[in-house]
Amino acid sequence: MTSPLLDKLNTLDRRWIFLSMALAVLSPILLQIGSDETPSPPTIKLFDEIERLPEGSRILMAMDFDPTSAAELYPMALSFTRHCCLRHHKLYFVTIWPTGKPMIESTIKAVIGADFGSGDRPYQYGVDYVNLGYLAGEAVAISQISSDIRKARPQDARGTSLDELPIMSGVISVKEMDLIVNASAGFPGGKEWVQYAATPQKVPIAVGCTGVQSTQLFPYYPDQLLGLVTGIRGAIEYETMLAAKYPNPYANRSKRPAFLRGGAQRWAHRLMIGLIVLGNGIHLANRYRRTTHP
Amino acid sequence: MSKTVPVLIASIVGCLMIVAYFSPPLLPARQMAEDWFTIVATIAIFLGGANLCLHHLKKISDREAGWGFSAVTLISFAITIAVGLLKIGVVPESEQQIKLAWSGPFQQEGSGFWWIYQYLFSPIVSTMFALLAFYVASAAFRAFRAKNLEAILLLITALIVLVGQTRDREITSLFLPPPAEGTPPYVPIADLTEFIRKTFVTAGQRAIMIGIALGVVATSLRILLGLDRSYLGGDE
Amino acid sequence: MNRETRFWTVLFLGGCLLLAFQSLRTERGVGQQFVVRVDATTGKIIPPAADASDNSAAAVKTVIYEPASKDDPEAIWSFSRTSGIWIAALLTLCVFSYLYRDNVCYKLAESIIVGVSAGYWIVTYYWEVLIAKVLLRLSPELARYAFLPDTPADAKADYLCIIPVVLGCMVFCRLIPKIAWMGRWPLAFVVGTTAGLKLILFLNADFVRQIRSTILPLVVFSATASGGSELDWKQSIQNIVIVISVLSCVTYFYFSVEHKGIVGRISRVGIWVLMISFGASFALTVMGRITLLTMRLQFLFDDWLGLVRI
Amino acid sequence: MDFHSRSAGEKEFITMSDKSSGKPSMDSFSFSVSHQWFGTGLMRLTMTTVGVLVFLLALPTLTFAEEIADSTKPIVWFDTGKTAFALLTFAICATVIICTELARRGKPFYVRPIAGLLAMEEAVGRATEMGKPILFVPGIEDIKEIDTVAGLMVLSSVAKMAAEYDTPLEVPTSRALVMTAAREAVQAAALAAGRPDYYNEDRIHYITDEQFGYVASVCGWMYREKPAACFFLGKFFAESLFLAEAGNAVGAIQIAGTAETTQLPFFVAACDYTLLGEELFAASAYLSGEPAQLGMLKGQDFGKLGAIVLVILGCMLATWDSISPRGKNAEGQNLPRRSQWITDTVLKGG
Repeated sequence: MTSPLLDKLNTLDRRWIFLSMALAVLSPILLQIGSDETPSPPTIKLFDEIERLPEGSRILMAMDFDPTSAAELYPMALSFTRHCCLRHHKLYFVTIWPTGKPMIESTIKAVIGADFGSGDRPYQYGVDYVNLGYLAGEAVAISQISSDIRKARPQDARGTSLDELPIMSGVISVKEMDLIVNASAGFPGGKEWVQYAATPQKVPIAVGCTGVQSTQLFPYYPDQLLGLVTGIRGAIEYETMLAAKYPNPYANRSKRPAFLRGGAQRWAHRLMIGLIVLGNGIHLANRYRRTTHP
Repeated sequence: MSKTVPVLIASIVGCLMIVAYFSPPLLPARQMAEDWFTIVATIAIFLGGANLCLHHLKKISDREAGWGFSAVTLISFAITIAVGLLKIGVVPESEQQIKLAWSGPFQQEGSGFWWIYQYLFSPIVSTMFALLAFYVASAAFRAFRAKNLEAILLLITALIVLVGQTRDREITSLFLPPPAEGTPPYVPIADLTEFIRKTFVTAGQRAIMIGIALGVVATSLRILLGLDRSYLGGDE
Repeated sequence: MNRETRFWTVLFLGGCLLLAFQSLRTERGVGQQFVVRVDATTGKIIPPAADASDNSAAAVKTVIYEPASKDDPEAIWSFSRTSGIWIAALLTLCVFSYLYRDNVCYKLAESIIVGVSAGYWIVTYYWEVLIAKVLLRLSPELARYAFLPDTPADAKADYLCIIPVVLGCMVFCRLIPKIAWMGRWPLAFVVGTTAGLKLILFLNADFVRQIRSTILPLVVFSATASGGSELDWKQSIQNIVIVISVLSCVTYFYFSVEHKGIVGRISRVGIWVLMISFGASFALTVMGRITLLTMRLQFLFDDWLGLVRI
Repeated sequence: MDFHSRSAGEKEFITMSDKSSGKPSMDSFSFSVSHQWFGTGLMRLTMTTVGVLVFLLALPTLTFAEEIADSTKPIVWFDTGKTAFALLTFAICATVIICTELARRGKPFYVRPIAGLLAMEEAVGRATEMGKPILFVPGIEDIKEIDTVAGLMVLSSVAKMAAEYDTPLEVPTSRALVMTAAREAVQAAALAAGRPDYYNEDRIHYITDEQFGYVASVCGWMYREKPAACFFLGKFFAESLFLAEAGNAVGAIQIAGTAETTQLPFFVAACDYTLLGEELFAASAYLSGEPAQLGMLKGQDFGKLGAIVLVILGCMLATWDSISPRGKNAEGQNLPRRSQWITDTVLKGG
């Protein structure tokens, strides 16, 4: 049996595979093809909790990630913050990663600055949200703010004393929070928030984490973790729910960074499946050729 | 003698680390050892830097093929060190620091060292990392072929998990009878992926980890008993 | 000129044309970056008009720049950041060119990254270990005076850390043939502590914990709403599969028993389990790798070229 | 994708009595014990214990004199909470040491062949035939990781083979201390092979601490020099697939081994032979061919046997608990589960 196609495939240059991968990832980005996700129970639980909490509830937003893990976690941070603002909760931003400071700032700029800074009920700094900045000391810092925030950090990120901020009146420690939402990229992160703050102080906590970290956090769900949003897939799930509930403007592509990355994911996965099937087709054809024409 | 002393050092500090774990007054010694290691490794990195310079200087002086690239390496090395150690572009961040020329974090945004990290170091490194997406594809194409039972298992699980990872998993529910009104369709492959992850992946990793722990024990004992001294070189 | 050269020349020229068009004709430009001036000590934005008139020397000394959007009235164009984006984008393309084959562009990126990263780690270790750990402990006064003004005034010197410093310096003994043998002491110290620390660590975390979490009931009952209990077959099957898989994999790792007969059959199941777990782990990692590539391409097409309009 | 189960058929006995006559394939790996340090293992153990005791007395008085003087409470020298774990540690270490001692006294032990190790000599031989260099990567972590130490131990065996064939061996390292140790190992191996001039310091060099900076350089080198054999033994992270694919592109025989479970799938997919986890640690003992070191493998197996017994026993008790749960005691509290005897007593951990 002679088949020029099979011969060609047998000696296929791997650069063609590279090219197909580049196209599979690039075209969805350029054509802005996104992908939705069917929400999974751990993500739905967090969404429902933020919906359920009465307006003006206190939510601690712990942003423990850096630019390298921003691919997965920044879209998550955006949707969490957006959802809280839509429900008009009070937000307390904090990070235990030194690299987390710019992440908080850009989240605030992108969400509160762009969508909630004006209008009939604008979000005001010090009244509706506060940026507590970076807390040094890793896990120790968590246990410190769970007993007394002012001891860990007497001032906010802008250097204003916490006592001067209306949002801080009546807030002594993490105990006064109604929910902790954490975007965590590793150590210290979700696990430490559960161990040192949420479980001892009995505050519900939900974590958004990277795909790699999820295996570490899964054992805590659902007993110690209210919700768990995993990797880029979890971010897409959350955006999907947000878009379904608040289609204007959150069904808009420009507000859905994870959705846009989802398209690339989907096509790349399809390509991988195709490649494995093709590889085995070649293999079987070769075997057939060998048995029929030894 | 040249070899007995190092082996003795290794045995003694090693055993001390083990004993310290069980003895509260000695427990800080374990912490200290980690700390000391960082300091030793830091001083050693200067040896590494010197070696890097010599290696490339030799290439340049021998006019080996591609010596120009060695020159690029040396220049970028020298510039990074100079910018970083002299804290070029770093400004003090508080009133009390203003008097000090060396104050301010060395990685401060806007400083020279930050620029090097942000626009030279980080793009190259993360692009190298991104190349892995291509290699994953080519490795899958080449290696996942049904040559024997083991390879078939490898490839089938990979396929199942790949389908289960994105929303395309929903095609598997097309073969099932339509769900009752109002309930989400049952997706068998999503459950299967989760099952594989919870059972086989966990079990495989656990068994490997149990084995590794015993391997580490034996390797450590080889060092502590002085049976294997290859890392210490030969006797002169 | 052969076909390949012609192809790449056309591609290169096309790229240049695209860049020229994008930077001249579009409003956004290519890779343009803007910043605002901020006083580092107070955190207040300094408007661009103010710098000529009322800035004292001390205030100018503490100016830092923060990224801003083009529309910001206080924003000024930043040469260093704009050039940075261009260099980063070109280096990204250089690295991607390795996929085609090894070439001058890749070699250039490779030489730069080797030099820069070696320098980067030396600088990082210098500030974070030699200054912040060693110098701070040996002489807190000097550290406070010269580098770290935030050092508390009552910090005490801790001379014990002279030992690792001496050990570290002994690494250099290798360069002198006569005392080269002394260069092995730091190695012996490091390897010895490693052996001791890891022996306990692995036995505790990997051996004990993993066995403990494998101890599972093979039959699981769950409480029903009516107060009785019923067989939870899903969980039971899961537990049985885990236990059998772990046992067969551990058998596979047996060194001193020939893999035939019953042991051979069990270890064969073990290798199947390992293969399934490898296949699944491989596929589970794909998502993370694709995300990284997506990020890189978004950097090129969004941050640099501004082609994607979100 | 070759996997070692393939060669399980071609088994081979390595016994201590065999050692003297020398099985041909193992003989080339054998590494004679040139120096008997302190005589027997028991002697070593005694000496070490004495050393530790001296150290134990001297160190606390020096380092923690202040804390000890300050505290009014009596000093607790042993943390009783860790007793179970201490006994377990002692039992495992003792088993390994006893097996070592038995092996040294000439008790024969069977060791199953590991395909990846048998292929090492073949790989070195092929590189010699083709006149191309060999690449050895001892991982990207520092020497404080035991994986790196295991990798360096294998390096000394590979270097010895390479020195015998006089084939250049390139060892780029990502840490300065690893470079120093690798130089020691290769120099010693060259000496042991009777070719001290084989050792060339320039071939073992430091590149950079940065993971992908190191990979960029090694892959560039591979593309240009086209090594015929690549060894990746040590601790690897995301770069594993990068290295293995680069080696594959230049058509090298690749033997990999790591204890990093997340990276094993990539090595299995892209390399010719993979040492899975524990096999990496067994490799140097195996390659050394020393009776004492081979005896250790037997000791490790007893550990695994213990693990299997504990799991089976624990699961049986847990199942019993599940089928007929224990009642309450006089105070109305639930009685502890039966399986707790295993999980909280034997396997209490530290």
